[in-house]
Amino acid sequence: MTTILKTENLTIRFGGHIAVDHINFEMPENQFKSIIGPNGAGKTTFFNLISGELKPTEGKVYFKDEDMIRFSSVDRTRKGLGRSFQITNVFPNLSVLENVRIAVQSKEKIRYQMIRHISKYTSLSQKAEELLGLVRLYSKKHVIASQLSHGEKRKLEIAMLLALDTEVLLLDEPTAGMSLEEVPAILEVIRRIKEQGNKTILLIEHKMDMILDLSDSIMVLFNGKVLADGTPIEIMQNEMVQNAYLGGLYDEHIAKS
Amino acid sequence: MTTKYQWNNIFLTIIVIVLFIFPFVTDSRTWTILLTQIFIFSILAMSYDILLGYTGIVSFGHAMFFGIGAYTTGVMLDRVEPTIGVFILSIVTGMIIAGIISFIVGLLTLRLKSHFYAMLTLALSGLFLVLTEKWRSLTSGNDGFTFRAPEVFKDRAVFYLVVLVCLVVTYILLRRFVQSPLGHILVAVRENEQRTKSLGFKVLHYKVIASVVAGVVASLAGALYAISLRFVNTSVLTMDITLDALLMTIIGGVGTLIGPIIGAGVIELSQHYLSGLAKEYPIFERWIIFFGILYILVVIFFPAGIVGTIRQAYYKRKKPHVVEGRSNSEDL
Amino acid sequence: MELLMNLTINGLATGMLIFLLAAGLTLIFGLMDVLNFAHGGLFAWGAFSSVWFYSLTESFVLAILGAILTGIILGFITEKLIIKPVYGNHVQQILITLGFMLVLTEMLKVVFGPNQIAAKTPAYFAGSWEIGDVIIIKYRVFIIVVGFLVFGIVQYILKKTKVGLIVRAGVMNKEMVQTLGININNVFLYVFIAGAVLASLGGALMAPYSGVIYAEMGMEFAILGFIVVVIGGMGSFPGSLLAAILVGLTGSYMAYYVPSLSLAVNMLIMAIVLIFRPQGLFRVKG
Amino acid sequence: TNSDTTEDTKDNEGKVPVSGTGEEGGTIKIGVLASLTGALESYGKQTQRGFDLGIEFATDGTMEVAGKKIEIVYEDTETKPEVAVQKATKLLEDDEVDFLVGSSSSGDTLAVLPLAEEYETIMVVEPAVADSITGAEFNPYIFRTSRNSSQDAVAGAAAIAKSGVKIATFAPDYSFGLDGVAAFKKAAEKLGAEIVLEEYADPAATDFTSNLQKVIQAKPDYLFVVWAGANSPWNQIADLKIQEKGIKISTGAPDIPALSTMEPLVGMEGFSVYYHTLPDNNVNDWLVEKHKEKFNGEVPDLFTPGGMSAAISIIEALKKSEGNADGNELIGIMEGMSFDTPKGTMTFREDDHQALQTLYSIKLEKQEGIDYPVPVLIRELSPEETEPPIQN
Amino acid sequence: MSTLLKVEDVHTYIGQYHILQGVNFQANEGEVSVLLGRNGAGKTTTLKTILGLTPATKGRVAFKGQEITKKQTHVIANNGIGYVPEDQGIFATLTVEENMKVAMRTEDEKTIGKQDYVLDLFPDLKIFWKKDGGLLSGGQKQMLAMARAFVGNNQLLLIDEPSKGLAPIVIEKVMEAIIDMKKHTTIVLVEQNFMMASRIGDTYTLLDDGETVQSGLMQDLIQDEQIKRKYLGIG
Ligand SMILES: Nc1ncnc2c1ncn2[C@@H]1O[C@H](COP(=O)(O)OP(=O)(O)OP(=O)(O)O)[C@@H](O)[C@H]1O
Ligand SMILES: Nc1ncnc2c1ncn2[C@@H]1O[C@H](COP(=O)(O)OP(=O)(O)OP(=O)(O)O)[C@@H](O)[C@H]1O
Ligand SMILES: [Mg+2]
Ligand SMILES: [Mg+2]
Repeated sequence: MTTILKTENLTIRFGGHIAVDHINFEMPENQFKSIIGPNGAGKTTFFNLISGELKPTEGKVYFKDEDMIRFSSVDRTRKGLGRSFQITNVFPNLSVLENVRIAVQSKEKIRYQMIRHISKYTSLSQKAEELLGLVRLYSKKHVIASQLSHGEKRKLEIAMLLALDTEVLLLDEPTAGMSLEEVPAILEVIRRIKEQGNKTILLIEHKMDMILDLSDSIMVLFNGKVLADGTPIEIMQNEMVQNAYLGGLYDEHIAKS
Repeated sequence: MTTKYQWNNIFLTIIVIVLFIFPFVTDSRTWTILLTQIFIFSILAMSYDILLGYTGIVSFGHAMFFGIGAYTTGVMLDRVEPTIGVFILSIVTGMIIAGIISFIVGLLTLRLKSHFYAMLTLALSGLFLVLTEKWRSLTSGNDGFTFRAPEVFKDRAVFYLVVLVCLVVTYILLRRFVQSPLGHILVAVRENEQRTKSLGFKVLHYKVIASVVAGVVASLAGALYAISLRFVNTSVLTMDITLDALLMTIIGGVGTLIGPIIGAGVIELSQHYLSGLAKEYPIFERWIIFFGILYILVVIFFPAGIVGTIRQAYYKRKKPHVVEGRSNSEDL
Repeated sequence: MELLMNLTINGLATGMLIFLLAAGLTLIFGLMDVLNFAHGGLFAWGAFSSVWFYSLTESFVLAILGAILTGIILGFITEKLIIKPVYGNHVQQILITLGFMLVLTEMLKVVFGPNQIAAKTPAYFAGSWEIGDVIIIKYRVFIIVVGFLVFGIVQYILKKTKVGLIVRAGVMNKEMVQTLGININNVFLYVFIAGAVLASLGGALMAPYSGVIYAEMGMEFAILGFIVVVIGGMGSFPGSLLAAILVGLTGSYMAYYVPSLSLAVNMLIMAIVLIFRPQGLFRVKG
Repeated sequence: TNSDTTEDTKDNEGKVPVSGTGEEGGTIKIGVLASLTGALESYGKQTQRGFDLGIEFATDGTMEVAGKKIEIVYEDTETKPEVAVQKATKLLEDDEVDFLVGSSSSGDTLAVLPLAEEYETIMVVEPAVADSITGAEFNPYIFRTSRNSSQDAVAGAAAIAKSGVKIATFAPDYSFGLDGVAAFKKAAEKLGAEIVLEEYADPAATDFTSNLQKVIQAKPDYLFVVWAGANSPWNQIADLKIQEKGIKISTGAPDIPALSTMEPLVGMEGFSVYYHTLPDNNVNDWLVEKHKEKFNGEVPDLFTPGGMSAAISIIEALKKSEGNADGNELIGIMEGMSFDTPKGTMTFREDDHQALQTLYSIKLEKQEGIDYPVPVLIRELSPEETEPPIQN
Repeated sequence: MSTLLKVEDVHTYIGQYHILQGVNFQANEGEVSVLLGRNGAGKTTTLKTILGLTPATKGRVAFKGQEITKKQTHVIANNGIGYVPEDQGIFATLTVEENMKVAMRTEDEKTIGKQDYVLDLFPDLKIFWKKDGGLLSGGQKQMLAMARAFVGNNQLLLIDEPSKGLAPIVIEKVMEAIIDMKKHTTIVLVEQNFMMASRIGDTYTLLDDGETVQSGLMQDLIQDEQIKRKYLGIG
């Protein structure tokens, strides 16, 4: 299996605080990996370093063996590193459909065309509508994004990421605030993408059920360092992980199974 | 959707036709000149709308590009010869210079955030004004100079028609521009710059493109303005011009393209009528007070600008819980 | 040496005066993020009302108090009628405050007539001291003192009370602040009035400095104020003070050593500062 | 005539023929452009009052000349060139005026000049001062009753310059100041004076002390100040004790509101374009008296006599042409024409149509019961003495 | 047990949209009342309506027996209601300390005591005391939002999805804290995490399409598989 994403000694310091601390990490192609860890462990920051939102103080990021450090976040997205955001981050005054369409535009490389009317690009809207169907937001396609409820915004966020159709998907708590009823639907979407087998997925989540269900492997971050990395079972049984992160949840999990 | 789109187009076409016939059925030069003036400022305000309404950039230095157009045309007609050829050449030259300068200015300033950007554009255009003032051999400084317009423009009606054609063409091109895929990305930049970046768009490129387009169009407006006066001085570079463009855009409705045209009409006409009233009724001697109150009333009754607010009302009535009338709408 | 002293003292005094002009804007524009183009109008009203009170009472103190009163009244009216409906919306702010600026300026002409008016310096501040070749203009010393005083008082209030925090929080998220039990509308009103008072105080102190006031003076000085607030780093009082002194001193030295650039000096400073420090000199911090 | 006149006639077919020729109409219309709002409002209003009085005076109150009624239309240029052109066109086209008069700002005036030529209509420029109006931008339909910058400069020089005198100048850094100083320098040097320093400042600056420092260091005998606009350096000149250092200040006396800011300069010698007590002639007596009567006791100010002179020049020209208002006809009549104004006799110089006129060498004095320094006559500077160079 | 908050047939419009169309529920003193419902059901809007942020056009909200329906938000809040919004509402350029300071009505001993209590609960906040709120991690922001509501000395807390974004171990702590706080504070909770809701909730109210469809004791709901499946998609 080839490694698609790799970090070497990846480190970032904010003042005295080391948020990500010499992380060496390898991601095999078309795998599904989850990242867990306590709040403030550095998960989101780790994503920010991979996607280029932040520049590391030290260390390297490789995507398909290419050094990514000199590339901006824009270039990295274009090369195939797509991400969703932990805080909902959409275009508030555009309709749901337009939000997704912008993302499709990027995927289709329709970036600088300034003569033809956008409605002539019918495939854009079609693709966007398809994706909205996938995340169960089709009925709201003409609603202004700022009027969506919190959970609906999360779905929109996912649709936008899927629209980019990048090889690597970085998902930062995609289901936070999503209703119990909806979570399975989104899981289904993620599962289907996984099953297509041509996407590498990195997922940050705190919902253990979901992680155990989907992940090929799990990495645990703690204070910016890798505390453990392994299969779901290994991780669940790791005592350090239990103490630092899971707490009573582990007992519950045992009880359930 | 389509039918409404068509209705709008038919409506606009009728208005344009009426405006084209206008000089043939009336001989009021006042009206010809006033309308010409409105058309010219409409072009300027539309160019400003590309910045403010579509890309979300408040610039306090837009007069710079207007001035570049005005001076290029003025100087060339004065120094070379007042012919149509030179006139066209001067417009093109002005646009190229404005394009280059707006490109450089854009690169220099557009990395800055909101207020800081706005003030930096103010600074640069201020410096440009000083430069113009000091380059007296070319510009005659603050006094300015008069020049001859091409012979055909002596007939104001001909010039009126030329400006109207420019307005219509600019409007069509700019509408195309904002409704293109690129136009939609500009709106995305306005709405959420950081998110646009993470979708793989180079935000600075788009801002610079918007700034160049706006600069080039503003220079066209400046060139026409200079011809309409056959005179140019440093007033074309002052903050007042930028503020006029800003006000017209806001009054009409930002991000509507047609709004700035309405805004230009409202400002010029109300100015015309109010100052006219001043001669007849003593209470209107301080007509500027009423003019100021007009702005205040527009904000209260048309919070999204005239066109913007009407559009919102239209959407509310027609399609509840659907996209509210707003900027990049495909409907006009 | 004397020359340098002269240039420095005068530059410093001018800087302080500019700081006094900008102080109100630092609150209204820097802290509350309101693009108030009518600020110059408040400033001009301060100047005119102080001159009017002075001609009436012959007392400089009463003139200043009169200007402050004008600032309170105008600040109240402006916030309630003009600013309140447009918080958070820059586009509407620009339009409505520009409209109000026209009204304020024209009303000045209605009330005080269209002509420029001479502003007198009170006898005890008139004239200057000469120490060797160093000329110290008395009124400028007074301005420097008042400048530091105003800086100290405002800085004390912002540091020692939560007002500054509440305003910044309110600008970010008005609803959230309300749910914390704070009447943010009143806080904004009071801060705006404070800004208006500082504006009219600035106007009142400006009048004897230049010796002449006129209705159109507002816009000119408001732009200078905006420059200072922005290059100081929005909303930072120390930043505004520093920026104002920078503008004052540079203006003074440039006018002497590079006079051909003096037309451009303010814009030049702003361009240089912003190109090299895109956030202004100071970033607002706790 | 050129093609566009034919064009005009065609446009007006079916209507009353262009009254520009003035043959059929029983009225003569005069359009006056002035800044009636904005920063130059007080200048505009002075012109307006003066012009009204001037017509009244010149027609002996009949408001008629050569059997034709005089009608005046005022338009506000708002000190914006484009509005000036708009209004001028309205006057020429819709009101079909026979004369244009104006305007308060040089910019507005320059923008309107080509229209006068296009419509072959006489334009009497008042009170704009830019040299280029009767210089580089001159056209034959332009006549100017106001003095130009050069005349000011010559008068200024005449008041103080003589051989061996060292002069420093101080002026705002834009056309008005630069032209003013250039003209002054020429005139002063001709009189044998030496210009030791030329200082220019940002007219909107808050602080002028740096510039004034330089003046102090140059140790001139005189500091000649060319200034316009509300923001003024007088206070700071006094604060720096320039006069106490033996440097005499000289400048043009402004209008009364601005004079009130010149208290610190009492004792200064300079020149004046007009102050109501300076000229000694019947026309001025009439003006002062009428003005007081009409405007509850106010006296005419700096540009009031200018407005009046413009009016008189038009009526005089019409009298000579027997009511013919045709522009081309009038050029010949007005060139070299002399007429009596509140400032004495003026003459339109044939070469550039600039009215040669009297200016006044004055001294500022404090006078009982007047709350501003009063310009007191030292001597009249005759039209010949203040004659500016021909620049067109 | 006395009723602290009562919401009766509340209707709310946002713009021209009729969002709440008859919400009924009550919160008893010393209890945790949970609002449940799918995305877009109107849970958040209900909390906002109680606070007067989106005022009710019809119906009645009473707090401590007093009608507060038409009162201004800050007045309602000062009656003793605290709020943890779903988007956390952190003041991004204010430090953690300043965020807390803005929330404190008084800086007396009692409040300081409360502050110490929450800082013990969320030690992260202590570590990043001088850091800008906007730079915190998602979970840390959630902690700060809750801490802010706690120090306000409120009788009633409206908490919108507190478990969102928190690590399991922290969720446990929050649950403990909420149970602990029940002694002196009444809580209205919006929660999607049914495990949490069912553990700490005393009563529940189920919203759908802006309407109350069911309410009762939490125990009963845990048993009622049909309802759970129909409205919550679990069971
Ligand atoms: N730009 C920044 N400046 C300073 N500190 C930062 C910045 N971004 C993150 N941090 C700090 O780095 C640490 C890691 O943050 P990060 O957002 O990566 O956590 P996380 O693992 O995603 O947590 P959560 O699960 O709560 O989202 C936190 O303590 C946070 O306060
Ligand atoms: N500003 C608004 N304008 C128009 N509609 C809105 C607005 N805010 C919310 N809505 C709509 O009101 C409905 C209820 O929203 P609310 O936020 O109360 O849902 P919720 O139950 O909290 O959902 P979630 O669990 O996703 O947070 C949603 O359908 C939403 O689209
Ligand atoms: Mg995170
Ligand atoms: Mg919600």
